[in-house]
Amino acid sequence: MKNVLSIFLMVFLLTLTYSSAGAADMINGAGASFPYPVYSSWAYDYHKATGIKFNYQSIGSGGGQRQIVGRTVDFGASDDPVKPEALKKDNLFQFPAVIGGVVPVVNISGIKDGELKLDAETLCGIYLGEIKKWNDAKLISLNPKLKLPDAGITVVQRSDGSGTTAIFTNYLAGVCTSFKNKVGEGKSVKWPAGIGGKGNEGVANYVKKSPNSIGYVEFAYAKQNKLTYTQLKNKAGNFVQPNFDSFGDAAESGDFDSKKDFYAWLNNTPGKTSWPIAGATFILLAKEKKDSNVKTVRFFEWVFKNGDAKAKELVYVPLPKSLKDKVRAYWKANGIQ
Amino acid sequence: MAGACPCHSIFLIAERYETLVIQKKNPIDLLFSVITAGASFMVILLVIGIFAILLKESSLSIGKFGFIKFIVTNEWNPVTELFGAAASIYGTMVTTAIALIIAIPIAIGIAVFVTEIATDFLKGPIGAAIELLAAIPSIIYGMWGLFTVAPIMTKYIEPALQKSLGLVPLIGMLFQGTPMGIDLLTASVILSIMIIPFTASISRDAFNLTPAVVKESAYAVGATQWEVVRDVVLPYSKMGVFGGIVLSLGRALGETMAVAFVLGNNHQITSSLFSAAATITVTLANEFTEADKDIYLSSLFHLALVLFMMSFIVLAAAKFLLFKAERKINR
Amino acid sequence: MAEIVDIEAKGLNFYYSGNVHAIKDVNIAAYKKKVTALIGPSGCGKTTLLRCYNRMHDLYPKNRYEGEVIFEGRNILSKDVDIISLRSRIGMVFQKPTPFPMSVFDNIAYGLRLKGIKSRGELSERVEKALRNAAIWDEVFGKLNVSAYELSGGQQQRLCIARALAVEPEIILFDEPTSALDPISTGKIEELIVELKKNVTIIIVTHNMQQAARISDWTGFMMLGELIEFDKTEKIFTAPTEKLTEDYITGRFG
Amino acid sequence: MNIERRRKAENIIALFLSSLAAFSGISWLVFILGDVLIHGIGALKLSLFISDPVPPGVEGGGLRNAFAGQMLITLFATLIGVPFGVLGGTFLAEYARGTRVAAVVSILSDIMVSVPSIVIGTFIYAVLVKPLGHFSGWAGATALAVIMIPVVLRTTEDMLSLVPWTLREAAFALGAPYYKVIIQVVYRAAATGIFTGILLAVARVAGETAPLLFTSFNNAYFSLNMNGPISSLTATIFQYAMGPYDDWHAQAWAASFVITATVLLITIVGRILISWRLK
Repeated sequence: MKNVLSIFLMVFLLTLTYSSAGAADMINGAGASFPYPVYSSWAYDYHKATGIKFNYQSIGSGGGQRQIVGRTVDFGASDDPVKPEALKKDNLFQFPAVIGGVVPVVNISGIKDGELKLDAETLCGIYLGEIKKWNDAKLISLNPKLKLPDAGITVVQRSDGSGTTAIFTNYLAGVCTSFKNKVGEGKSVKWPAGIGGKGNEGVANYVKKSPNSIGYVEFAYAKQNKLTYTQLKNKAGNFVQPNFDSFGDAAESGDFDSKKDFYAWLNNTPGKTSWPIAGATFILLAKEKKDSNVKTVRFFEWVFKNGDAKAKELVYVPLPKSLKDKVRAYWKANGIQ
Repeated sequence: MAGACPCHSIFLIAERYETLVIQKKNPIDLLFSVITAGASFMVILLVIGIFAILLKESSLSIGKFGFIKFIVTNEWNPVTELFGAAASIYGTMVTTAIALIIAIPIAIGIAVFVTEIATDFLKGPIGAAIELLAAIPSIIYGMWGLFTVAPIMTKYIEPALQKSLGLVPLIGMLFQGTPMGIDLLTASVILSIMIIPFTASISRDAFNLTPAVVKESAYAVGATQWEVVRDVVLPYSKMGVFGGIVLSLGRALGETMAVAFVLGNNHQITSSLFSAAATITVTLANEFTEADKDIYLSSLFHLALVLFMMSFIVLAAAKFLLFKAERKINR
Repeated sequence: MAEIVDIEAKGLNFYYSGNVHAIKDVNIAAYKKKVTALIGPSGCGKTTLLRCYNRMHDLYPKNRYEGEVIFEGRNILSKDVDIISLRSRIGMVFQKPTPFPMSVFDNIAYGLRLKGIKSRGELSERVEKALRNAAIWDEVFGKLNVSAYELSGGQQQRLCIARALAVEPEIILFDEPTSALDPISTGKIEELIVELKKNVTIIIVTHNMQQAARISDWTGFMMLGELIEFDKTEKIFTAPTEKLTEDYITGRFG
Repeated sequence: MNIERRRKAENIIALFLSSLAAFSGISWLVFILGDVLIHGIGALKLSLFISDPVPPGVEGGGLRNAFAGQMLITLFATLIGVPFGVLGGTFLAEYARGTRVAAVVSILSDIMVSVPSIVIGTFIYAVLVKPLGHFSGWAGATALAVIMIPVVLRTTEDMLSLVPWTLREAAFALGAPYYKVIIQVVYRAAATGIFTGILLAVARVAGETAPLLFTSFNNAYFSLNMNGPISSLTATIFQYAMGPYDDWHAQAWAASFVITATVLLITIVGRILISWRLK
């Protein structure tokens, strides 16, 4: 009995001493799943280059905001920009990190990438549960050449507090009053129909698995998972394909102001070829956590210098140079560089 | 058979107290008894602690929505910050109920087979298989459900159900909508497969307690094997089987991972088993780290409190009933 | 009155699973409406023999019979015998009371219901008759609907006898029916057995030699699986032929 | 005659149905294990154990972080939970045997065993994560320990109660104080049983996911820092299986295979110990 006890104790002490090592070179963050692919790729390269670990967990933008407000992480990430007043109240910094687009994805046999055309009205109808079948007259009139099946639409949306949902519902509520009245906008809303996946990953997974389904994900997820994306009609009245250029167009029109902590939306922008559902994704820092803020900012400084190629590879739009400079000035002004 | 037992134990206790009185004089013994007592009171502390902490954390939600009103309100809307647990509670109850409906007959069938029918040659492997099935982590069930069961449900079982039972009036409304495989029915099926081994192994233990001689005396009157099971073994062990069912019920109520993959996370109350839903556990797993507003998080704690109380009450009631039944038999 | 053989074992051998030879070449008859007692030291095979008569051993795997048990001209050990109906004609009462987990009434009615009797009137009539025959009616007629577990041990045992009687078997096997009871209950059961033999054939295994002497007409003495001696009870207890029997009767071992 | 035929038919049907149930039970097991085996073996590579995860889209990578984290969390959960469980069980079976207190604790433990594990996760989040300001391996280990304590406590109580009272009296008769009797005689007599109970409790918590989601959280890197978020196999399986990437799915299956094999192995060892002891 004594022997067993002493072995237990030794193991305990050993692991205790060992386990406190290695805490220093780790940055812990959590939040939006929208930029997860690009953050994790950047983190991978950053770790190779500097040896510093940037642990990012994709738990949804709501989670990112919650956890940074609760100070359980070093930084939070959110696609849903936090209003300056709220930032002040919770003592937070906010700056954009990268820009991307949200795309509807479908799983209908025989229909390929970019073939299906949707407009604000039909997308609204589907997500309100009013358009129930793929061969609905409205869908056929938009897509006279496609063979749409006589099958019910399985609507997939996000179950978690999500910036992607915030961007998507901000778009729908902006273009469609019945959606605004019935559902509203936010990181998580009360959906009238469908199944909910956890994170962009979950939605992508469910769409992949369910025939005749539709979902919305960050474009990188659609690309990496070979999901079938659709065209959308933008504010200028043109059908556009989601791609780097149409997202870039949307980004151009962004009104980012460092005095408002960069609070801005990129939905339904007027450009001729701009993709209508886009957004920047943001980083949130706790003002009093000086040491970890410096570490986080160092990471993004490195990213601004070295990460653009990787971002483009994953179909994210890197911040334009002018915006990068604004962010750098913001860091400097707040003494976190 | 009955009267002898309690007397004996009372005798034992009395005898032991005498030793205890002597032993208490030893200081190390006193210390050891205090340490062990402390360790066992940890359990009481935990129960009270969980209750108190959950109550404290959910006070914001209780204050805003009211404890009872929260339970009966069918609303889960983070945009308007209005929360009610009805949809989650409904999902929990429906999955649990269907899982039990599927699991109980199969589990009892297994227990009957293992105790009454199987030759020794089969008894071992089947008994072991049931034990192993009970040991598989629930996340494995969930994953298996998502990748293997859900597609089978979508392709074969749900369309077949829709074509047959879906046309029957009244029952038919359970099988409406597009079969997606990510729904109440699939979640319930996975849950039932998960609790079958539990119920089966407890029922088997209960069946084994039926004295052989009572079974023999039924055979001696000319009963068939099935009649012996139905009229003697089942009534004889009904308390044990009931205990097993309640344990499985508790397990099903609180199961998270097995259903999280295939339930589809939608806070809605629908009559169709082919629609996505949410249980309390799945809501917690999905939304807990993500709730942004205080009232949201507090409402999630409130949900956890409701679940804690549900399982506590179910198990405590079962314990009480079993205790009473035992006393009745001993008397 | 001429003695008529009711059931007879001929060259009976019995093996428990694993080839334990428990009954060795036993020839013994039980006479109609007589009490036949089987005595012998524990482990001698008397209970094993008793359980051959209603093929109780079939419940457990790998048990094996050899030889014959003749009942109404047929070998009941043969494969094509319907064990279920055989058991309803040869009843059994066990060492300990074995009431079923149901009411007093349902316990007695159980075997009748199995036989397909449904009418409430006929059931109560036959339950009452069985309870009267088992000399327990006076004690339980007000408690027919209470659980059988509420009765005392002695009452439970007589209830089990009544349960066996209810289906009107030709033979009742008793396996040490009083070994778990107090002397007063034992006395009642003994009286009852003597009373019962007016209607049925009884085979009783007992540990208690005085009991065998008091109630049986014929006695078989067994040892190590063999039937040492079988004769009229007076003969066995007064002038046994075998030395072994005499030693046992006079308490030199056992 | 007719009625007998019906009864026999009924008998055969009932027996057939129950055999069917039993074989369906077996076939589920074969189905699940087969599925995990087929999908898991294919993805089982050495790199799974020795390299860390890479971002989706990059080839290779493994789950070294999750294996290490899982072992660390389970180890500490055992180190915290077992002493409480064994000592608490000792109190119930020895010092408080037959008292009302023992009955209450015993019943509460039985209820605690069935408290949904996710509720325990929320509880630990409220007492260890929120106040300390970060997710941590300690929180995860504590959550698992809370699940273990009542399980170990009840098995210990049962196993100690099985030790005959006369054995203790024999020791008392030699003049030993009670604590010595417990430690030197009773524990020794019940050792196999208690050990088995601990094994089964470890097997149970090793497969837990729900209580880890909000306590030890997850970590994409290899970390042994119990004060920070730490990866676990089960949380990683949840993330990877719910994710859309094929190589994530493959790794989730491989991880499932490893965890199932481990848990079943522990369970089988435990069962063998029990039957060996009972012989």
